[in-house]
This record gives sequence, structure tokens and C-alpha cells, in this order.
Amino acid sequence: MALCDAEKTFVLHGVQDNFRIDGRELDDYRPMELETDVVSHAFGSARLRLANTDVLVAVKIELDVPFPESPQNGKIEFFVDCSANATPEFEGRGGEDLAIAISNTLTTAYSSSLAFDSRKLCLLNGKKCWKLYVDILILECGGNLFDAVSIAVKAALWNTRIPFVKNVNIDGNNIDLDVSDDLCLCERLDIENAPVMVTVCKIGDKCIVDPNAAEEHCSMGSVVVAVSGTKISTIYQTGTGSLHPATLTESLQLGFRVAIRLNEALSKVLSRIRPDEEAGFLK
Amino acid sequence: MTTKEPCLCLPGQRLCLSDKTYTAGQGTYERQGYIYSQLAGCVDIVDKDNIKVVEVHTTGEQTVIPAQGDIVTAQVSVITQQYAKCFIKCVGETVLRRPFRAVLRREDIRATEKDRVEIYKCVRPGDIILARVLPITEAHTYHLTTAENELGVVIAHSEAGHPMVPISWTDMQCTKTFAKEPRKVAKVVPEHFNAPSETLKP
Amino acid sequence: MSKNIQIRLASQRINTSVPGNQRYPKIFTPGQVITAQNEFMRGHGTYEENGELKASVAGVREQVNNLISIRPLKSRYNGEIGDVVVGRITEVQQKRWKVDTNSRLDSALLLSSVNLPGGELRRRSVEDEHMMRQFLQEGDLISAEVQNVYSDGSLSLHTRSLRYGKLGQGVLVKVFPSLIKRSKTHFHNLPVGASIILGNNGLIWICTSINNSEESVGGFVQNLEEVVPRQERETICRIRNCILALTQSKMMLYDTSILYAYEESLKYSVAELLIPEAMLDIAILTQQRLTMLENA
Amino acid sequence: MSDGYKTLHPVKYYREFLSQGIRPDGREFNTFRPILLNVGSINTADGSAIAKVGNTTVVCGIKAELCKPKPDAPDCGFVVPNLELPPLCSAKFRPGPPSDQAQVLTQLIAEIITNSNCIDLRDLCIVRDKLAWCLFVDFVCLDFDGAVVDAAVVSLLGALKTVKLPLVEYDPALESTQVFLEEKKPIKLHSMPVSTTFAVFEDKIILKDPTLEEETLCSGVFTIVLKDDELCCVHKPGGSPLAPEELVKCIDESKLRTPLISSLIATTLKS
Amino acid sequence: MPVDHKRINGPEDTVPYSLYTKTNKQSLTEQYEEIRKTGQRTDSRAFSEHRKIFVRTGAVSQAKGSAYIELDNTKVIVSVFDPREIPNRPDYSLKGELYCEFKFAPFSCHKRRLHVQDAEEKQHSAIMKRALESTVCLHEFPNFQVDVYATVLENDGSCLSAAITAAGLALAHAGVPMYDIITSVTMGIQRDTFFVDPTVTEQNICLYPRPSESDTEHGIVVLSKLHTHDQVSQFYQFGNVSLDKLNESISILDETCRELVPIVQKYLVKHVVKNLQRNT
Repeated sequence: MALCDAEKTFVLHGVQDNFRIDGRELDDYRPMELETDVVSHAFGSARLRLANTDVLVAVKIELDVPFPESPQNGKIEFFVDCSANATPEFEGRGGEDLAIAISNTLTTAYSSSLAFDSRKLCLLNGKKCWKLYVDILILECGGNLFDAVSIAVKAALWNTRIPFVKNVNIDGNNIDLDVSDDLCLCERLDIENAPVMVTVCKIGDKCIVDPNAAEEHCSMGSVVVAVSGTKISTIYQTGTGSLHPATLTESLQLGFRVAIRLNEALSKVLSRIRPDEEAGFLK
Repeated sequence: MTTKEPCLCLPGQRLCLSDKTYTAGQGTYERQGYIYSQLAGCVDIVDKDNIKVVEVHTTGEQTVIPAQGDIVTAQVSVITQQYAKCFIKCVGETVLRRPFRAVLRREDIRATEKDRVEIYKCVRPGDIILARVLPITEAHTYHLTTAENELGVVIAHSEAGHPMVPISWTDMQCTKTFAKEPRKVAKVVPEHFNAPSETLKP
Repeated sequence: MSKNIQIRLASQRINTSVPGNQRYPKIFTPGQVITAQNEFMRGHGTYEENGELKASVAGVREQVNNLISIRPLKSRYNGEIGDVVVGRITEVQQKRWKVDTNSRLDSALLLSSVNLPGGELRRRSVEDEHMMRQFLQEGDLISAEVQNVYSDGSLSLHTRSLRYGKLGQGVLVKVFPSLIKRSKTHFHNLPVGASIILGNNGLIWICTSINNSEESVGGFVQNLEEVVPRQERETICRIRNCILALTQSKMMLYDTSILYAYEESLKYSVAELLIPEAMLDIAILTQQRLTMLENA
Repeated sequence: MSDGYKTLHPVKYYREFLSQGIRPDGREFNTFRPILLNVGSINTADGSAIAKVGNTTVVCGIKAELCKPKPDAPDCGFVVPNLELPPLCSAKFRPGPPSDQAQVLTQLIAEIITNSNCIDLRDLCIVRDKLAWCLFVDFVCLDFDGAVVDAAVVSLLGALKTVKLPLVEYDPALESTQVFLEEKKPIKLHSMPVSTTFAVFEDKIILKDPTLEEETLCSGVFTIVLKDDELCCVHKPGGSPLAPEELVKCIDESKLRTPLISSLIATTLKS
Repeated sequence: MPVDHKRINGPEDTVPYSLYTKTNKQSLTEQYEEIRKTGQRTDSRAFSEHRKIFVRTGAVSQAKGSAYIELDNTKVIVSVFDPREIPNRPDYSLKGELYCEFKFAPFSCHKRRLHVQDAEEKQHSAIMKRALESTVCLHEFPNFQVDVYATVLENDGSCLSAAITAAGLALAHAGVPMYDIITSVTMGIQRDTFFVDPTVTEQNICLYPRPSESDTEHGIVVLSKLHTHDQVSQFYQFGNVSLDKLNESISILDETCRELVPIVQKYLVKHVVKNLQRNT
């Protein structure tokens, strides 16, 4: 979807006036809907709907061998699929660049051991570890993908149950793991500090959060701020425009503030989920 | 550098205020009332109807693409009943490293009797033509026109493979076999006869 | 830090349907038998199997004499001559523009079907052809009328009236085409200080009140300098959110329903209208007033 | 204006020059372009060299890794050459998998390495059937202006001369390996291949060490590789036919290059 | 992994020999502690000091514009080509595009790099594109794309920012219309130490948190700036850094970027003067 200049002007003036086209102020977030445990054969899953943006995340776990250069760490891998279902712009290879940008940003955001401690995924130093495959499927694209994906990923990791290893037998080079198949006997991941991303979008000379699709079109550039706990774990800039250093600092501050709020809201809602209350969206 | 010290500039360098006397020309851009340079090169101020146009030219090869109204040198590659496909090789005096695709449509070959134009009587594959770029409507294809006296075929070879010289608006003659072939010839300038390469100067 | 971010759980999702007073028409699902008698003619959205006429889409039955067709509940826009549409230019071609009108195929707006600036009727010259992108370029929004429907279902549009042409500053809302109620006029100057164009194709344009006297000929001018005052902006945004609220509850859109929804929404701030509960509340209240109007 | 003439009628342009017995860049038909060599400049590689033949620039970097020998050649190590023609080096190449030309040149260089026996694979074996060196020899072309193989071969020699491999001890009982970085040894070069590329213009004129422009305009390009005055390999992928006498003459001509290059390498290594 | 038939593949399981060396070298944490104690970086630079830059424009004769940059051991070469048609894009666009490709040469890093572009290289390409897009006057070549290719010959830290600075030079060298001169600097953060223009070792120090009582901040920051208009064209960070420290790093990087401008200008003027002399 392209916007004409007049529409862009209308959006721009609204942002200038702190009154966006849907009535929100600059730092307002739209309501979201979250659901966990939606994919029954995954180890953890979540689906998030933010206005028209719809994201499904599933986590799969496999046994693997740690990298020789980091024998004490487990592995986590993100894969984003921007299918053409989400928006016609993704047809062919159109969504590839965005998918790579999102998965790379997730990878770097989760790379610090303070954001996500992959040492806990290691079972046997240098020999055995868990590998988490985090598959992200964009079902519908209505703007603000980075934010939605990060929330859904965090919720899916929260929902993930790691099988319990009962016994380890080492016989020369052979390692036998005895994994419990009892679902109650599994561990949850520590996602306390898992990063939450907020896209700060620069329109005119103001910055907004949670842009809708029309606002994204008017933006010359945006800054994705990933916040883990009270620290910033990744910053990634998208779009074509440039920023004054003062604007950059300002947008980092805004992104940081909103991310903390977002994280609080997410923890609150996750703490409300009880196993019997989870409803699948297909049910 | 004997007489006039050339004024060097770099991209992003602020050149002067943009006002009634000075306007931004080629190789410059205007932002917040000032004229800035887009290129690393030399500043050139051109007088045009009492307005001083500030231009910047690179000292090396400039990166240009054909724009509407430019005079280009093109080589014809394929002809059909409706159009001739060409490759633009030079824009103005700038020689391109990479040719651009262009199309010369039947109705754009000459200004008069458009309906009776037959392409093979105007251009042939291999001919070098001078043409003007029409407004760009489609991505990737430039439309050209030769419907001006100064535009048309400037270098051509006869069927025998020898260079030809223009003898009228519509004919050229082989220098060896003296066979005549029809072409839409660009305005004949005397230099053409002794130095064909000079015709490239539009 | 006062602002809260709402994340709700899917289990707490609200039911957005609004009880109406009208009787629901029977809905056919694909494969369902419409009639076993074979004196009927097979129309759109149906097929014949074993001598029975069956539905091939989910929708409601429509019958003209012997012709039975199923009108799908949800579909892209199927144009009819005389419809008012809002569309977006997707391509500038030789002598015509391609327009996205939310139909299956892009519609065409011929250079000969627009009023050119400066003079009503004149031959379209080559210069006009070269100027086409100056009139309308990719991304521009227009309002137009369907002039003709080609055999492949694609539409040919025209803007040969002062009402039609390029649209200026405002907001576009996209809804299902079936939610737009057909009426005599699709241009409304609402008394609350905004204008809407309810395109039959499901695209709704909301902008500031149009002063008919000011309208320029041809309609290729946009004023990008003008800043819409805060109050009008609020009205426009409120209408936008109200339309989305009605759409969420699948209510028909026309001037009265939109106006009622607008009036009922005044107890909320514009941003609060994004919350599903508030949207439902407005839809219910609007439905009640519409029912009262009908019964009165 | 000669620039315009050159792009519009390149063949004619060349014909006029060559009829005067001179090439557009001022060289005679049988003159080489100057060669520059720089060795050991890349510290992350175990051996490296940059060779420039005129404008043509090739970087060669060698990375040594450890692996198990193949069962059918238990006392041999590996040399894995690959020549990249990245889009960086010329407008001819596009991003993506290697172009046909890159594949052909990679094969040619692999052949030159095997045929010339400049490295004895047995030298690379550490413990028979257990452990051997694998030399990844990667060439990256930085400037593609004709006669790339010539530059690649020179850079290969330079890089091989600078390779130093650490001492490796292998304990068969524990199957454990230990590497001692303090003790490094160079590898032995058994021969010195030297390659010379020629181009044939309009079936008549033979141009030595052609530029890219000459290569594209010419009707045939061929490369002769000599190993210490012995013929090691001739690469002539089609193109205009060549009389046997002509070929012999070219082989003789290319012999002149061997002393030039060996002295070049010697002086480069000294400084 | 599918076999790459277009290249010569070596044996399957090769391992770098450095895995079997005795770890008599200091661990990164120890190296960091030493740097902290002595207040001296390994190459005896000050913490806010950028390495010496060497630039050569026109290194690739076949390209429209090119630049080779050296920050001591870090070596990057960038070339720029004439606009060409955007592949697979039939629709009209008013703006041109940039295509950036960032590649490590196989031998450029401590660990051998594969020939196919990996995720890191793709990410770097995207960041490079992002940084250059706001520098180039894209409206000057509608419907076309300008290709920018960067190859790292040796990586000793800060290769991304070196590539961006060099790309700016190469674009100017190619005569591509630009709004401004672009410079870029990398910084490594570990606790309260800011390493401007870090080497590979210093980058590795900043990659992970080093055990400490309270202060656990670490990370890498890359900033690219347009000089005349004082604009940040690209900002990239990862690790775990507080907002205050990040703001501090922005102002340091801002300053360092400014310091690089005269150097870049010097090389550009040199290029212009050389051309002028040749033309007259």
C-alpha cells in the first residue's frame, strides 16, 4: 500500500499535534490480545494480535552438540517466516529482507547472557545441550512487526517446557540421555530478562511508538529498541532517514520508557494465565 | 592551474545562500535556504537570464542516468514494424560505462507524416543515432524521439559494411560502393565528412 | 507512567455480535443443496450436481425470476455501473491509469474519462499523455464513478463530474464492500463537521467538510500546506474509529448509522474507542437507536 | 572524444591502434604489464599474498586446518583452491553463486597445482590415516582487468612461500592432538609454475598479457603454464584457431617470464 | 547442508588447529583486567583514540568508484558501480535504490569464513545499506539501483564502520550524487571502559559480560554520521547497556566521527586535485 502526499500530510500534522489518526497520543500503545499454548505439538507457543498484526510463535527443542568455541552454552535459533499471506508485499522474496532483519535483531537481542542465559540449556559441557528453535510465523502484517514479534517470542518462551533429563550415561564417546516423558516433570525457562522490543518511529520531527501501517508509511526511519530488564540489549535502525543526535537520544529514551511499561504489562498478563484458562484460537 | 584557481568542493559542502540571484543547478541541492554540493568536484557558476545557477561538476566520470529532454547517443540493436530497440551509450557528452535500454517508436521517428513512417527506411541495426529522451512513463525503458532536424542517424554502415555519408535528409551513400540507402538523417554538418567521430558532439 | 498498555488474553475476548431486530436470512454454505428442482437457472456462486443446485460459496440466496445465485458474505468488490468508488492509482500507463478499487482486477481510468484542468472538452493531445503523472501519480486517491464493466469483470471509471477527482487530506478506512448500504448518495456532509465518501467498494474516505463553492475544476489540486484544525481532526478520527466499531460488529454503514455511532461515542475519548468493550458498547447503542427509528 | 568513439566502435578503435603496431594502453604486442607482489600482509591467514598484474589484482590467503586423511590416500593431506570473482571486481559479475568463469578458473588453478606438483600432498600428512593438514587456498579477485590466472598463480606462489605451519603432536592412544604455536615450519615448494595469458585479435595478432578490454574484443584467449621451463598446462577454451608454430612461439615467449617472476618473488621475500 | 557443486569442497570435518593449542594465552577476562589495571590498551592507544586511517581511492580500476581502507590490520575494500536496472521490479518508482553487499574474505577472520553469505554478513549488509541510504540522493536515479560491494580482507575489529566510511568515499569517487560525507565509528563497552575503534580482541572482550560484583554492562555500538547536517544515519548496538551509558557512548562516537571527517575530506580533495591535473 502506498499513501499519497495528502494522506501523509494529514498523518504528519496529526503527529505534530499529538493527536494521531486513531486518536492516540504519541506514546500510546494499541490494545493487544495474547494467547499461549496454541500449537499442541510444540514445546511452547504463543500468538499475539496487535490491531491487524498477527504473529504466531512456536518453540521446538532438540538435542544438539554445543559449538566448539562455546562449550558451556546451549543454542537458540530464530527463524522468521514472512509468508505472502501476511501482505501481498511479501510475495516471492519480498519479505525475505524483513524476515532476516527481524531474526537477526532477535538473535543479537538474545545474545547477551544477561538477557537470556543459554548456559542453562547446556546439559553436558562440550557434549550435549538443548537447541531451541523459535519459529515465528507472520500471519498478518498490520505494522509494528518488531514489537509484536518480540512480545510473542517472550510469551512463547515463557510457555515453553523443557523436558527433564533423568539420567546421563557416558560410555566412551557415546552419551545416552534418559529424558523423562512425564509432562509434569519439566522445567520452565527463565525469561525474566528476555528482551522486549519497541519500535520508535520518527514522523516529521516527532517520535511515536506502535505505528499503524499508515504511520509506518509516513516515517522516514525508525529505531528498534530492545530492552532486557533495565538495560538495552539491542538497537537497530530501519528505514531510510537520518536523525539528529539529540533526536536519537530522545527516541532511545522514549523507546526505553515504553519498553519497560510493555514488559510490565506482559508480565502481568502472563502471571494471570492458568493452565485451565488457555483457549486455543481455533477452538 | 594558471589563470583561474578552480574552486573545489566536496559532497555536503555548503556553497552559498539560495536566493533570487543564486539557484541550485546540476550537482547541487538546496536545503533550508542554502545550496550544498552533491559531488566532489569543481564549482561552476553559470549565468542564465540574470540568475546565477550554481553547478558542480566532477573531475572524473559523473554517474548520470538519462533524464527527460536529454540528448543521447544510442545504437540501434533490433528493428520491428512498430519500434526500434536501442542502447543508450552516451548522455550529452558523458560516456556511459553501462548502456541503458531504450525504444524508438515508429511515431516518434519524424515530425511529419508520422503514419507513413517505415522503420527500416529510417534506422537499421548498428546505426548510431542522436535522439532526445521523452518523458519517462515506465520503469526500465526509455522512449526516444528523433523528430527534430538535428536528430537522427549520424553514423551508419552500408550493407557492404563500409561507412556511409549523408547526402540528403533521407539518404546516405556508401563511401566504397556508392550505393544509396534510406535513413532518417540528422542535420548535415560539414565536419561529418572528414571526421565521423566529431558528430558525437551534440 | 500513568498510561497502561492493554494486553488481554484470548480467553477474555468479548463477543462482538450485536443483537439486531431484523430476521437473519438463511445462510448457505458451500455444498449445501439450494433446490432439488431443475427448473431454475444456475447463477453465480452455485453449481449443479446430480440434478441438484448447490452453493459454491457461503452466502445468502438471491433470486431473479428463474435465476438463482448465492451472494457471498465476504468478497472482493463486484462493480456495477453507476457505483461510487474510492480508489488508489497503482500505475500510470499510456493513455490510462490503473486504479486499485478493492476488486479482483485493477480498474482502468482512461485519460479521456477525466476532466482535464482548464477547459471541459477538448481532444487529448500527446502533451496531455506526457503530463499524466502530473495529474495523478502512483499512490494518489481518487473518487470516481463506475462507467462500464468489461467482460472480464474489471471496471472502467470516470471522474467527469465536479464531485469526483483527486482526494485531499483525510483518512481512508477499508471495510467489507457488503457492509456499505446502497443509497441515493454516497457523499455526505455530516452535520458534525466532516465529510465522508462511502465508496461502494468498501473504501471510505473521511475528510473535512467540503465547501462546494470552493471546489476547483478538474480536481487535481491538493493543498498540502493547510493544517486541519485540531477540532476537525478530532471529528475525523472519531468518525474513523466509530466506523471501525460498527464494522467490528458487522453493522451496515450509511449516514444515519455513522452519525448515531458518532453521537453515542462522545462519552469516550477518541483513543478509548480502540478498546474492544467501548467499540461494542457503541455498536449496541447505535443498533438500539436504529431500531427505535425504524419502529417509530 | 576518443572515449565516445571507443564505446561506440570498440573493434574499429582497436584495429586502428593495432595497425600502427601499438596497443591503446601504449604497450607493444609482446610486452607484459608490470607485476607487483606483496606477501604476508594478512595476519589472519596462515599465508597470504597480493599480486597485481597491471590493474588486475588477486589476493591469495591460505588457512590451514586439521582433518583426517581420506582412506584411499591415507598419507596425503589436502589442498583446496577456490577462486572468487566477486561482483566487487567487475561490473560483469552479479552477486550469488560463482559465475561460470569463476568455476572454470577455479578448476584451472586446481589443475595447475596438481600438474605442477608444487606442493607434495604427502608433506601435509602428519600421522598416517589419522591426521593431516588441509590447506584452504582462497583467491579473491579485487580488480578484474584480464589475465587473472597469471596474477592468481603469482599470488599463490607468494602465499605458499609465506605459509608456516605449527608443530602438531598426536597421541594415538588417547586420540588427542596438541598444537605448538611456538614451533612453526614453512612448507616445501617443489616447483614454480608461471602462467602467461595471450589473446588473439581477429585471428591474426597475438597480444601478450591482455587487459579485460582486449580479452573481450579478441576472438580467442589462451593461457600457457610453465613449470621451470617445462610445459605444465595449456588452457585454450575454443576461440580462433592457432597454428602449431604460433603456439610454440608463444611457449618460447612465456619462458621469458619465469626468471622475471622468480626474481620478483625472491626480492619480495627478502624485503 | 547441500553440497556446493560450483566450488571445490575440501574434506568434511576440518577443524582449526587453534582449538588444540595449549591455553597458555591469557583469557579475555584476564586481558581485560590487565587493561583496566594498567589503563593501557594492547596497542598502547588511549581509550578514545581511533587508529590511524590509510585510504586509497580508485583501487579497483573496473569499478566506477572504489576505496580501500586500512585501520592498522583491518583491511576493507569497497567498490561502487554504475546505476543498473533493479532486477525483478517492473513497477515505476520515483526513487532509486541502493544494493549493498558486505562479505568477509574466507581468510579474513580468525575462523575460516564460508563463501556463502551468512546471517552476520547479511545483517552487516543491511546496516550498511541503512547508513548509506540517507547519504545518497536516491531521487537522482529513479528506477535504478547503485551497487555497493564491500569485502573485508582482514578483520581486526571495527570492520563494519570501516566499510561504511570507505563506501562513502567510494560513492563520492564514483561521482554518485550525495547529500553529505559519511563517517562511521565502532565502540566496545565493557563495564566502565569505552573502547573506541576496538580491535578484534577488544571486541571479543565486550561480547560477553565479565564476572563482576555489580556492573555487568557490555556491548558493541556502531554509529554513522553525516557531517554537514549533523545527522545520525545509522545506529546499531547489541549487548547489555544502560541508557545513560549508551547516551555517553553516543556523544563520544559523535566526537570521533567528527574527527574522521578531515581525513576523509583530505583524501577526496586529493582525488579531485589529481583528476584536475590530469585533465589540464
